[in-house]
Amino acid sequence: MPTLESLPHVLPEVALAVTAAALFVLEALWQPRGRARRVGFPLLALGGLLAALLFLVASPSSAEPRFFGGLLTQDPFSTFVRGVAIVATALAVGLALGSPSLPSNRRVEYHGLLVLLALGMCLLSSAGHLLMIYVAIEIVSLTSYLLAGFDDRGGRSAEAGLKYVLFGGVASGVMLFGFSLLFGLFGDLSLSGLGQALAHSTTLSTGAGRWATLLALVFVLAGLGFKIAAVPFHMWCPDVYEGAPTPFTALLSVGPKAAGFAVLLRFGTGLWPELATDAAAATSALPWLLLLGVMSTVTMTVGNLAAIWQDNLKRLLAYSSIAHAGYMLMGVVAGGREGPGAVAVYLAVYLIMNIGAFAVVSAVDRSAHSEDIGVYHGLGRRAPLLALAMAVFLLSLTGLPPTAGFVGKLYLFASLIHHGGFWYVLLAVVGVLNSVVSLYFYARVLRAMFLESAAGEPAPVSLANSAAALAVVLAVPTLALGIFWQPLAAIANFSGSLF
Amino acid sequence: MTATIFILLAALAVLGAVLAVLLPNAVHAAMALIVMLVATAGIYLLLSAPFVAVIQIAVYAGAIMVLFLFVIMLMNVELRIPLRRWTLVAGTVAGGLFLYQTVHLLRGVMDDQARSGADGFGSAHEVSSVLFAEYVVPFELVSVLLLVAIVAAVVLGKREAA
Amino acid sequence: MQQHRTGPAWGQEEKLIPLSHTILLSAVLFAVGTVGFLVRRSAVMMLVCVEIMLNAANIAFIAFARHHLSMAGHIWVFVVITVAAGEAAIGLALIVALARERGTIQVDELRSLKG
Amino acid sequence: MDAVVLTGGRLLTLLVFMPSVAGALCALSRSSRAAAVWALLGSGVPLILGAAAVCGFDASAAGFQWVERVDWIPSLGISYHMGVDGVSWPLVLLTLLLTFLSLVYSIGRIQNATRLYYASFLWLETGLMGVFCALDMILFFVFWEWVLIPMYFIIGYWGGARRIYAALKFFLYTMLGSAFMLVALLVTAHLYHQATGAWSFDWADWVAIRDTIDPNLQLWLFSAFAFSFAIKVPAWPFHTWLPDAHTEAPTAGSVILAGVLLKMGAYGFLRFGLPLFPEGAVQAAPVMVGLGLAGILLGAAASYVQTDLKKLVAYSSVSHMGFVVLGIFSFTLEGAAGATIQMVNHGLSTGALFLMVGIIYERTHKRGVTDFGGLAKTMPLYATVSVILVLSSVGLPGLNGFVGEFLVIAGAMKARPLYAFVSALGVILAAVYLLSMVRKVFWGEANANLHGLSDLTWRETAVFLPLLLFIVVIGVYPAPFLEVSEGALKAILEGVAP
Repeated sequence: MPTLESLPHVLPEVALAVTAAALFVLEALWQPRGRARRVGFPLLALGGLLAALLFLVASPSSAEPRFFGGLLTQDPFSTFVRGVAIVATALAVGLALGSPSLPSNRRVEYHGLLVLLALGMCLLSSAGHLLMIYVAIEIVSLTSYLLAGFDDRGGRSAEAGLKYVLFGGVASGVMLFGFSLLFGLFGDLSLSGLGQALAHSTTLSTGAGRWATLLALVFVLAGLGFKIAAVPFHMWCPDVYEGAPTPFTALLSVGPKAAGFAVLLRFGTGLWPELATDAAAATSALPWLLLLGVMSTVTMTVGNLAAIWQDNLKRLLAYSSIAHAGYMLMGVVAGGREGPGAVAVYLAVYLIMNIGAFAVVSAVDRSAHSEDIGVYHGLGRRAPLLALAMAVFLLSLTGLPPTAGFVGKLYLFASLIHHGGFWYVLLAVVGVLNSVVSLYFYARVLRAMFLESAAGEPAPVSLANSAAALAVVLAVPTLALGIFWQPLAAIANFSGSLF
Repeated sequence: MTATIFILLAALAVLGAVLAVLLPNAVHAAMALIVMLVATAGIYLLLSAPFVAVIQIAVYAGAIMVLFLFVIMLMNVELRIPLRRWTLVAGTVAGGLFLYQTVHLLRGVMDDQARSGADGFGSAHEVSSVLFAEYVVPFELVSVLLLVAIVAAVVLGKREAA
Repeated sequence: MQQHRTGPAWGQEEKLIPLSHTILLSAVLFAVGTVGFLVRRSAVMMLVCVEIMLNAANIAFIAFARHHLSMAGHIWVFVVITVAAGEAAIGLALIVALARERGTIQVDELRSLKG
Repeated sequence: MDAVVLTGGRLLTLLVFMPSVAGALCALSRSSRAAAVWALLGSGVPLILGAAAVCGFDASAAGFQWVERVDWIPSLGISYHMGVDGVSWPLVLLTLLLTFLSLVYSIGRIQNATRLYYASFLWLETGLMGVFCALDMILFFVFWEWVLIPMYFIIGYWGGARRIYAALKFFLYTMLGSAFMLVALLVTAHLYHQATGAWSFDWADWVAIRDTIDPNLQLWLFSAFAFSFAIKVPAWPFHTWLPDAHTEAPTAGSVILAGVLLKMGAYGFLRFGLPLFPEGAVQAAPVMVGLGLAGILLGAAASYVQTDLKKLVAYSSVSHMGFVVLGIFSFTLEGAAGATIQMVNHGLSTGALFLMVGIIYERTHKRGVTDFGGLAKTMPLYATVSVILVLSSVGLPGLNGFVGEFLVIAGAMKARPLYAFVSALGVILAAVYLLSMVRKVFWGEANANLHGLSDLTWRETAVFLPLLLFIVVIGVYPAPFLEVSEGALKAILEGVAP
């Protein structure tokens, strides 16, 4: 679809861009003080996000999914992931209200950057062209680098930002090289064009051509793996999560990961369209699936094993988020309709439970000024509601019923098993075994909160802040969706299709 | 003739890159990088990409490298930091293998057959007609990137030391 | 030899550069940049090495653009240069902020986060 | 009055979820006294309802009774499907009784977080009852995992010195088991989808397609389920979590753990292992019998060398549950009936034995076998009750233990006489270690600093009375208890009987 006719389909993105621009311009020209500043700007950001969400829900359906001459592809999956990105950003805005980790004179920039990040994630999840993928990844990355280094109370945050830039720069450099090779090999940049070239060219699917394509894909995978924090491109993750301001860490662990998964899935189905319909038929995609399968196995295992040794809750959750990337990769490997559907369900669940867990960390941090597991001792007595919410999130992250996390894992494993075949079932077994390992470190937090008592006189944990409120609110759907998960089934049904 | 120029420029670029990696003094290394960037611009000219070559000189060699030099000199911190020697050895070996593999693979796939260019291929006119027709969306989005960079400069640059 | 007309006058009517030459150059630069990133310990120099990697990819794009006669490669390089500028700006700004607080930009010494 | 009619056909839902609601009220109540009232109501009312429904249970019917079925996730064929048959109904009653008695026993004995203690037991009860009533595989799995969380806290918070370690070990072991079960469950669902083109997680639907599953695959699936169940039973060599968990858990926790939790595994074999994958079960039977026999002998041997009373009783559980496994995998009606009644017996007598150990530990803060002596003189009532319980556990004719073990051995004899011989050895070993324990604790020289111990209080006696009653009644007149499960067991054995 040409440019002008495409515009109605990107109204959410337009709304986000306008909101960000409004935030920056208002701050520069008007510089309001007091309440207008404290409340007005976050409200403006939330309003913009809400508008984007409404536009997204009401977006006109179109028979032709490709917009701007193939730069953007919109399918149910991308629509869903865009929704996840926008909601996650809105939650991060809420989490930031009154957070001490953000400098008070830079709040407006923070919100503007968040909205731009949401824009980047939306574009990334619907990018259907290598150049769009690159630009969108860079928008997401650049805003993330800056937001990771936003906290000005000592060097932890700036250090996190710098490490993020360095790792991110190299990852995107490698990916770029991979893109250049793809461009050279295929002479085309749109994913559909690549798919057609791959299907029809014999030089590319045999002999050296096949290996050259695979080499390029490995390079590309470095960049995408970096975005979803998959092993071996995960090294930045614990440091950045720990150093970045917690409200942003919460978003970082969900939003860019969701967009990364969207683009990973789209990349696969773009190159091998049969992956979207009948994954078993896509024999030429086997090396790609093998790569992803190995990546999934290694990612969840490394993430879970490393998390066992962490004493800092943010680092623990960082490794746990690496492990969850591994779980979600299982859905990517499964392919078909079930795979993306399962990934979508898991993303929805992960959005709620992981942001919830970070909200608890943020709430505790506000009074205890620490993320060490030691300050969680006796939390069950000091702040029962908060501890209960955290327990729900942790059990959900483990994948125990009756929480939403169980449903998410159920869909992922089921998608693999439904695909059939020994290796797929084996991957599912690795996945469930990893859930058992993960129980070990999640239970450590449970134990700290409920079974240990606090040493000395710990600071009382206040519930009267946005983070605690958000945590308690998010615990409700985590439980409710675990018991009644028809909405999740609807998500799986809706977003299973990619084109 | 073109081939000779290309080989000269390529040698210059590789030399600049290697020096940028190896020179202990950061200022010298940055200078070496500028040599590499200019040589690359020359190669762009040879590859019928005059517009990109100009951008390369103006933005890369001009703006970005000035920024680097500015920071290096402004901070005035000791930058003679030794290299990780064993990594250098291992990296060179791995890099060599990688090179061999990549080139070997690509040679098997791509023909060296040169094609004649269309009229004005790579000129500013041609670039702009494609840029503002087909790729106008990425072009607009690139401005978002620059906006973020500007905000970064303001937020981080004007930060009062704790 | 086929005739072709390219922008610069002095590039005209010459033999075209074989694709394999440019790809070799690109791969060499990419390897040098990657190795450099691994061996350098100063954050500024690591950023410099990232710039080398980006340039390597750019050369490949321009060469392939010539090969396929597709302007997309040029557009891409245009975008990459802008991205490089933004990345360098943010990276250098973070380095300055950090150097003000710590007085070091040596990555080995950035240890407040257990790495 | 028919309890089922009284509850409008929702008897099982009420039985399962009433404790949970009461548990929430406990947790929210203002004083521990109010919480105790809620706890007694929350476990007592279902018990009364259950007892009232006993007459309404049709023992002659083979199918499920009081079935409730509501769509849950229709797109995947998952439903809220509950029902009991002759195998699960006794276990439901056992759960109701033991939870109620545990709570009665606990009142006034717990000082820390009392309200949550009651609540945990009530929530645990919901999970346990759900496991026995669920007829949908996902529903079953949810209840199965549900049990872990309250039990983790019961052991981990109110337990002994090494409680945190024991709680985590219990949690990890059982979750490891259920992990494999989950995969097998999904594979079976996939096979069902392949066979019929529709999704269903209903137990009955899966039974209907069991013949379409390749025997080799059946063995794998059965093994995955069996792994999970064997950990829960626990069959040797998967039992290592049990001594730790039992020893560290608070008294009432041990009672439920031994009395009900272990039955989940054995019940799993009967309800799921055998009917869903009969061919797999037949192939795996020699191994399972071997594990059962190993459990009987090694559990007894381990009991013999224990110096800690609680550990002794814990290891005796391994031995007794070995009989259950043996009975089930003899694939004879006698064996299965023996296993079923042995499950109930073990719940009654071992649960009661844990109470006895708890009572003496509370009074003396000791529980070594050699710490006591002459208790028969100082605490006559306590000694009498204990000896009856021990004799029941040993399998003295006239008490309940005999019925179960005799039937299991008879079944084993039918299957292969060697099995019967080895298991009979276990009965003798049980007599050796239990009676030598009785001799050391209740007779002999009285320990000097044990004078002035108070005997059982009236409340403690009241807790034991119903247990003793059943121990004697089942021992003397077992027929009605056997008849209840006969029809259901016949149906279960249909696919595996030689």
